[in-house]
Amino acid sequence: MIWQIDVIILVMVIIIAIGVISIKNLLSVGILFGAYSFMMCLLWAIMGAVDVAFTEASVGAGVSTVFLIAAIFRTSRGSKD
Amino acid sequence: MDNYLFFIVSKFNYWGVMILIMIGIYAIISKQNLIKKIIGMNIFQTAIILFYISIGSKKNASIPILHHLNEHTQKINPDDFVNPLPHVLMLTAIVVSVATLGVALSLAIKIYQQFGTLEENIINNKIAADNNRQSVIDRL
Amino acid sequence: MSEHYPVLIVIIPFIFALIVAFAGFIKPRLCCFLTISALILSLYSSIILLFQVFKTGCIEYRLSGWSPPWGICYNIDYLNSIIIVVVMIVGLMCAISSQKAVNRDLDQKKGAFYALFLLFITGLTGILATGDLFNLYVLLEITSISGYALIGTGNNKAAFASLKYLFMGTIGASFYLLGIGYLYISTGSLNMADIAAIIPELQQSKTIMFAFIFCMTGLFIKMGMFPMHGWLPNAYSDSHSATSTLVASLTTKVMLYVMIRLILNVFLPDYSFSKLNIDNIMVWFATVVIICGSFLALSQKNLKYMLSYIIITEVGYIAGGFWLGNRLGMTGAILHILNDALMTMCLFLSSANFIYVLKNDSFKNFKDIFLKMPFSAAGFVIGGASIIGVPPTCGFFSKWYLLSAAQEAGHYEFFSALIFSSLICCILFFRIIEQGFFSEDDHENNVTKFNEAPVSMIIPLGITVLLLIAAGIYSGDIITNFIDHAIPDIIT
Amino acid sequence: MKIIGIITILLSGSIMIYSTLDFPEWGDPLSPANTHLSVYYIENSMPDTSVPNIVTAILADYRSYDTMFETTVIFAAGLACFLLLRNFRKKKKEYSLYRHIPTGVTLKIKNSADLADDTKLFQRIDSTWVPFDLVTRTASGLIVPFIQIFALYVIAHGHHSPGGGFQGGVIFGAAFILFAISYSLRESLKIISEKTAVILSCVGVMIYAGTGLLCLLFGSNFLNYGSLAQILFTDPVSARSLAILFVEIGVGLAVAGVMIWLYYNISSSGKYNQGL
Amino acid sequence: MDFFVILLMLLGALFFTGGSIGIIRFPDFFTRLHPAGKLDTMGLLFTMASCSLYNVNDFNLNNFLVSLKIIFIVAFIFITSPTATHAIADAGLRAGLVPWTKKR
Repeated sequence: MIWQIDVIILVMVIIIAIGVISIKNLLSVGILFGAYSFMMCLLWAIMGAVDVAFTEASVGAGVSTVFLIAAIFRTSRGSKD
Repeated sequence: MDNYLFFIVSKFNYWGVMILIMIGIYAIISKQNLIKKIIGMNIFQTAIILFYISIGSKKNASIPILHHLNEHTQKINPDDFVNPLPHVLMLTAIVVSVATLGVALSLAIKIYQQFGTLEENIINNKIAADNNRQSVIDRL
Repeated sequence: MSEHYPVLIVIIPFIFALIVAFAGFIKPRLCCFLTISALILSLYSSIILLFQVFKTGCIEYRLSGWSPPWGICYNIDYLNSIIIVVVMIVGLMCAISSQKAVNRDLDQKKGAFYALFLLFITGLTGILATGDLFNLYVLLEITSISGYALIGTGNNKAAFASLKYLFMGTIGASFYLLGIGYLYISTGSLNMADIAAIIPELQQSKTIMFAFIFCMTGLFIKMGMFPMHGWLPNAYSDSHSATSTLVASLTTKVMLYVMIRLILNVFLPDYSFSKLNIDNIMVWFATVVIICGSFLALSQKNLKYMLSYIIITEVGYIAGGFWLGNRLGMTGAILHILNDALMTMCLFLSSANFIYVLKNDSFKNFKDIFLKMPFSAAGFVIGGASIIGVPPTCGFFSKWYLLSAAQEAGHYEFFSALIFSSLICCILFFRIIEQGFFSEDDHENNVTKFNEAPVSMIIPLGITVLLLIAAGIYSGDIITNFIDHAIPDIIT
Repeated sequence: MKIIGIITILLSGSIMIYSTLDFPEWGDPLSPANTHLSVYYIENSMPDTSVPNIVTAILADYRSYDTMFETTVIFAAGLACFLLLRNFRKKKKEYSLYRHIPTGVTLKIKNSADLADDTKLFQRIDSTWVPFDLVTRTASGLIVPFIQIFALYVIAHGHHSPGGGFQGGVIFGAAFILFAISYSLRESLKIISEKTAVILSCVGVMIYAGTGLLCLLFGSNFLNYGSLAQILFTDPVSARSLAILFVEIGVGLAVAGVMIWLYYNISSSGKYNQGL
Repeated sequence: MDFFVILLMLLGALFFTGGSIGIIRFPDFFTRLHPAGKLDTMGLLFTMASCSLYNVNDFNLNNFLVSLKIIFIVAFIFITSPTATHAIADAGLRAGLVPWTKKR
């Protein structure tokens, strides 16, 4: 647990989160949300929660991104805000 | 100066959690697109998971896996291992969040099949127009 | 085997849900039969549990054999054993009543529908029985997810209503989880009894106060208190009538139970009432809820919308009565949870019958309803009388307790709000009854035929009406044998 | 709406940041959360269950009841998705599409009732844009078996390293999802049909619940694995370890089945004719 | 030993940096895929090699197995990363992106 790395990644997570909710192309949102999940997973791995990080890496960055992209593919790709 | 640094180091993780929660709630309240709202909901849930993991962390501790061979004989010092209980709880919470995501996405697809759009204000307008037509029919 | 009943009430519907989901793909005709038999079995075990509690007092069941602060335990006591019985009765009646409508509308997805139905009951029973805060969250999510799916199968607006419910429900559940996190960070425990033992030492702590605030915010969103009620009316009235009966009569009541549970057994009444000093604010808040809910109900044109707003006022009754803080008020609140589940079920069952025959629930269609569907209309009238508070039915007794508690505590605003909303309910129901009895035109050229709903939908309604009256007559027994023991002695 | 959102989050955000001031500092080993319950778990999980990974020990033994319902949550999500989206009505198409594999030319054939779906040269497809890429197919065909083996390793090795039933199940499901993306939904439905996925998930949850019921039959409390020592012919501690493995396999099956099922439903919006 | 570890790590970092600069500086979609696909794979190879070398610093069976797993990761990256790049480029071509030429 090194708090400097933790701060850097936490700031990156927040920046990515703001990006996720402000981008208009939903497909990019899906990909960026995968990146968000992966950053979150790194943060947890730093804090020693290896099981949770593993789960988030397989669920958040893997399967739920696929679901999100599948749903965007079946609906519409643009967003107004 | 050192005092302030100490204060910030001891709290910044929780502040990050609160900022993420606020981002999630902001997305749910003020974004019109339903997929955006779903993502905001997910950010909210992951922020709470981060909160729990921050509770369980310890300085100078290793991951909560014991060594199989030599640990039978010697005494285990609890301070050497990260608190495992929040990890267990948050495994469950991650599962819940992915389940909620699946249900929300399938509802969004169903809404798109019925209304042809995912923008909330347009859907509200369509529903209002439908209700108006219904009440006109009722009056006749 | 007799010591395993506390877990059987949860496990029987759960196992049967798996079997039903399995059977839905192989032999869909069996689904309904399996569901009803599962509910009968668990109703039987819950009644046995009720008698065990009556004889021996509280029962603690240790799941996976670990002692409470480390493992998960179930606590069956005077408060929840009786609510479990009511939940099982409501589930059974809804299952019997729903089979025709489900056969008609959801032919090939019957297995999934009934499996989610049983999982919903499983979650509710687990919430009622559990003694562990995090276990409560998991079961809450099971209830919510199956509830979203059940509500989503309705008319074409149902999916949108369900998605709104999902957003609000997830925010509520996450706030509850955040509250538990605050409790965990300051006490280090998740077991209700363990936390209750630690909290008196930490009364000055800000963290505990915020834990209380976040838990209550989450639960208020989940139970549809007035400013956060936006999801409730659409979700209940757009959904399929087979599911709205179940979801509407149970969700809010169980959330109210969780609130009562947290205050009585986790934060302790001493902390919640005298330390935080928010009971006056909460009673005023409940008063506002009741009045606004009544006015909103008055402005609706559809039966199910009107009933949904009545549910919001009932939430105000129970929350306000509980926050009065005296013994009479708590008795009235807990009794009203039981009665309101039955009353709401009665009204929604009869509205389901109307919708099954009329295909619409606008007030315009209720002409000559007493000639067309005499039994359903009679059930509706008795349910309405119970909501208003007419003596032989059970609604009267709980309302009486609430009124005398308000008078004793000196909260005359709450007192007058109760009277006022009863009057509004009178207007609401007599408007429909008038529409049904005295329709001015078209008597000659439009001969109304007897067109009643099927027998399988009438019988549950009849049983519910009988239960309403029985609960009214035996309310004294319920109070002396169960509710009196449930309220701690320090509250006078 | 934006202004309301900003006002709400500023108000509640300041309240929330104010609420953190009373917290014990981050990473403090002496905070109540780190000294009350967790000490017991760290010290006793090895003698009680002989599982070195403390998280697995708590997840599948001390709080196994939570985990059972966690599996149920994901199962309920699968059921919910099916109930909401599945569309059994099949649209009558008057033509069907075939692709000549060596050249990539798409043929549109009317009255194709007596043609086989797949031959060596021709392949049935659902719409004209379904891509065909030899490189992707070969590479994913090479990777998928390794992913599956890794998933089994994660499930079986959950006692000693991070991992367990849930992660393994997700990876197993993800392997199939990769297959379904790189080939097509039609070909993945040939390998695991909808019915198989559902039965897989039902059986998985049933294994978990059945283990608990077996404990009831042997006279102890629900999910108390110690009593299974009578049929596993070991001492109670090893019986717990074995039963945890058994339960993890159930979770893995259930999660893998549900993931595949969810993917089928979401990617084809319930019609099962064409995937991503 | 330490010298090699540091050298390999620096080499990997160099490749990663080059890849990142390339993604920013190149003009269009297909040319950006080139640094993203190639240099990341190469950088990963060097960093992973240095990790596995560092891990076998005190040699025993357990550490050797861990190093072997790291080598396996590199092998799988070598299969998947070019495939992914190929699939993305293919999708871009199908979607109708026109490659950049100097004249315009």
